[in-house]
Amino acid sequence: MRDVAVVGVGLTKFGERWGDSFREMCVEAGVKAIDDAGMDGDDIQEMFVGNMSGGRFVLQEHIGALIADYSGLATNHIPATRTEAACASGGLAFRQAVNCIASGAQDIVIAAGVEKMTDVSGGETTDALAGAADREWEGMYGVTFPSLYAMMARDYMNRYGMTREELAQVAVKNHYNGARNPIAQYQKEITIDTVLNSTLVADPLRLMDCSPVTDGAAAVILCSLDRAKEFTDCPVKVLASTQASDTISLHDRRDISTLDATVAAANRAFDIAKIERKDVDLVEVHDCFTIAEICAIEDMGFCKKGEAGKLTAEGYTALDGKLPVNTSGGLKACGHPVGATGIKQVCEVVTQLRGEAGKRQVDGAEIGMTHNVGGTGATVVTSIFRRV
Amino acid sequence: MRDVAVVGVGLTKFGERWGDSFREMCVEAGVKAIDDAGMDGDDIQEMFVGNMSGGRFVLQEHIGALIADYSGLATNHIPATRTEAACASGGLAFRQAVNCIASGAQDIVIAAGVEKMTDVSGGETTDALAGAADREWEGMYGVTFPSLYAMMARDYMNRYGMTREELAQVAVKNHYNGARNPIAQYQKEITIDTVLNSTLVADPLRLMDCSPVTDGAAAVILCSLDRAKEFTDCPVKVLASTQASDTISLHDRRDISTLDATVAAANRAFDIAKIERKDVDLVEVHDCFTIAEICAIEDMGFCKKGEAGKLTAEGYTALDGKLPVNTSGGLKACGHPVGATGIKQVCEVVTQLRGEAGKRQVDGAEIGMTHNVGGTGATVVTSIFRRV
Amino acid sequence: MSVPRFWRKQTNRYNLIGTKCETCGTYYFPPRSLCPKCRREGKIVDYKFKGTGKIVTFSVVRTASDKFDLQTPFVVAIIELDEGTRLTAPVICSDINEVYIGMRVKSTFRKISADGDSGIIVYGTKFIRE
Amino acid sequence: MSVPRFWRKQTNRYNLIGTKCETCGTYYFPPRSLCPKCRREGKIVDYKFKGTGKIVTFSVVRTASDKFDLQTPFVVAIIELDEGTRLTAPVICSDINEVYIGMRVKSTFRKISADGDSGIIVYGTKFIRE
Ligand SMILES: [Zn+2]
Ligand SMILES: [Zn+2]
Repeated sequence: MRDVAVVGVGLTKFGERWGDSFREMCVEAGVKAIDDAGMDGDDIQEMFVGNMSGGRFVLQEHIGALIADYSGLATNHIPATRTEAACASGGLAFRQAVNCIASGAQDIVIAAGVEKMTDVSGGETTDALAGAADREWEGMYGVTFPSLYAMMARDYMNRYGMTREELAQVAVKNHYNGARNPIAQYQKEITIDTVLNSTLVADPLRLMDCSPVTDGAAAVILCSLDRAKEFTDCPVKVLASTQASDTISLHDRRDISTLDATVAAANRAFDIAKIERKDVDLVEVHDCFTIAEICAIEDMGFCKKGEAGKLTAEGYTALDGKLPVNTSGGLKACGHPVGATGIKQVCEVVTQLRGEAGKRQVDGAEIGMTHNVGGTGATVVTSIFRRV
Repeated sequence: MRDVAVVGVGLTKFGERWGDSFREMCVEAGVKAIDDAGMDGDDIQEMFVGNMSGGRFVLQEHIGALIADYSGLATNHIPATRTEAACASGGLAFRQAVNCIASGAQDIVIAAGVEKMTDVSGGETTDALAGAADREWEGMYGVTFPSLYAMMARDYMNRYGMTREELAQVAVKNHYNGARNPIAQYQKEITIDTVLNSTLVADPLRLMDCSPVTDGAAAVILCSLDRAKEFTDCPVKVLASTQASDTISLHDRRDISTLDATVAAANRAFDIAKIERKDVDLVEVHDCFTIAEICAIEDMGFCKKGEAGKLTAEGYTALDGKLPVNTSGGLKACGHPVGATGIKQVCEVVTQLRGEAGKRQVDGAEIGMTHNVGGTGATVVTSIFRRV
Repeated sequence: MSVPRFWRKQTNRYNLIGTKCETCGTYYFPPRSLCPKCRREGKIVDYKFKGTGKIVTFSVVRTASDKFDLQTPFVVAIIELDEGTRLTAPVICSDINEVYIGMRVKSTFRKISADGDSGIIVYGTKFIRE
Repeated sequence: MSVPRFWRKQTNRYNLIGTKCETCGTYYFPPRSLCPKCRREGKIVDYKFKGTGKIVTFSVVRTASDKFDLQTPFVVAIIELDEGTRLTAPVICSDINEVYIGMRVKSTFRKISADGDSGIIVYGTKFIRE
């Protein structure tokens, strides 16, 4: 298996993009990534596109070919594959692209992610997202996505004694970071009171515990490490990209507030990357809800179970902390176009490792990691990156 | 890149499976494939599932994890990836599984495909399938999937002079084969008059030119060739598996009735496999409509453009002909559960190369090929197999 | 919700019928056609649950999809049945503040939702305080 | 159909406004933000098509999705506009048997469909005999 590097990244602005269509957003991100790599469209040999629910949100399937076509690559007849695992769809696209190059099958591959969520009503969006959990035995009963994570939060708080204020600090931190990210959906700092006074969505989770509904797209160009210098002075090496699954339903998990798929994927990633937890300089984790970030930090092995709330409150995961988490603003403040999120996380880590993150730059960052979750944890993708 | 072999195949009965759910069908096919390979579920290291529109047909996304879970593999936390390219979703799953082993990433992988189409109304099915074409600029105007292929048929007949009777013979042949396949949706022979007297769906195509709406699932077990003999006495080697894309809309193609993606994928497959067209003993092609089989035979290079109708009428592609096409009954008679079709084609070719195809066995078959199309040709996957 | 997708598992939903693996003695609800522990060695049979158990965790849904909008706020919970398996279901209570982790509950047959599109009323199992 | 997804391209649909790449002189309908031939070197500008052209191929839709069911049978065609680009559109005619390959057509502004779910009436371009 060959070494693989990221040589280009591209992001659209995240938010409610009323004027832009599904395909236009994805092409915009792709063109930016190709530009960033200083290459030409003809260099792209294969494409992977992560998308959760084009079928429900824009009534469109066959996403890979659509994007290849509108990117002007149809006459090149490149293979274009859509991957789907709910909110981890982007992570899957990234991992398949890495494997495609590592195997020697292709030299240069684009991995993109896209979701257009605001073309349908709020109720329709809620129902489409419930398709990430078990439609027959969870969604059937009116269980919403926030209420599943709320049940995780209640279980966690009951067992480990984390306070509501500690949990709220996740959102406060991520909004602080988002305020320093020009593509973020929300670029405004908030306080713990903002969170605690926001509307209850699914007790104990409030509106400001939840990531928003977002339109957006992201793309990265991957290349074999030996050719990376043709395109960039600062390639970022992919040390590992791993994926794990678990039961589709939250009620069938071994432990309600531990994501065993995160544990499995992260352990495997650290083994393959041959680095320690302490070597990691920053992490983008899947904070679809505040509780998800707490679980992620623990399940990835950065601290013991039950400790992440306290560490967050102490600033351990802040931009100037020991382990900055979600420097992009995370899903909470940067926004969460579900199929794009896994790729956006890679864009952020690469930008940080290149030292190009501006006001939110983590000084001297050398090793970064991403963590992308599908549903309530039935799919997890983790990847580790190093500046070379 | 390592050599890869198919060591197990599993199919459900195709048809209107009122009593069986999406997940049950896919698990049934997977278990049959694992049984056929004489292995245990714990041997499976990774899973790919082709599915076009779980979101529209059963309101369920996150298909990979769902199937891994209900297959009893959740506690193994194997990576489970859904691939989608409309009716070529199964072909994509197969190709990703091949590459996953060829790269050395895994030794044993399952590739499955599933579609549950009869849980929604006929109108809803028609609309969901229109998501395989361009929703905004084709489907928006009431253009149905049959009418797109009908426009191909009219263009073709106008240019090459193929008769309505020659076209009908595709359906007659495939029903003859389907009558010899115990899992086929329709196991009844028909005549040219049956086709010519059936209801017009989209002129010039009639009901008996169209593949039906079908529930069904298929699965294959892939393994590195060097370990194949652990599981079977008759492994089937994958000589090539290639994928190509084209414009999403039919109107943007270079030629209305030539699938350039078929041409590109097939040329590449023959190059990689290092065999000639004449070496192929049987082919499963994507006959979602009769005209599609005509184009496939030509675009894969088995004859010149404009000749396939005459060859079909002469029996060249019949079960006892020079090049048997769609021995399974094809999509027309065997049925077309869209996400499963690409995997079902592999099951049929493997069964033939093993000499286990019963009443529809092609004598002495050594090399077989599959051809799976998404939409009107925006995605094509071709694969070539040899008995070892 | 479409007709066949609903009616397919109606008996299971109405009567809390899941499955049991006779090989390893594990109970499953929702029903499974394959025992994840025993796989091909498993022997799956239908099993009607007693319908009693306790709340593992719960939430109050205040923003729902269109279909459930009129019912908000309502309590949903993960319930561990006395046979050992867990499921997700709504909990009916006069005061949503009376629900707590560990609370004993029992099943009851109720309307789940009236589907706006197809007009089908979906029935199934909810839970009440034991 | 949802409101934003429709209104986003309404000007294009109503007035047959596509795009032209000024670098290579190619016309596009549906509009493209990127010229497939020139990609980053392309210079895309809006272009209002004259609306005249000829039928490349056509079919008669007799079984449609629910939304178009009342309109069957209706003719759909791939039309090559005089600027050289091709598009898919319905063709209005008093007798569906009068349509033939090569027939000259011109665009006209018409109702496309009345959406059952959201109640939005979709307008756009259809073609009639020139
Ligand atoms: Zn068992
Ligand atoms: Zn140009």
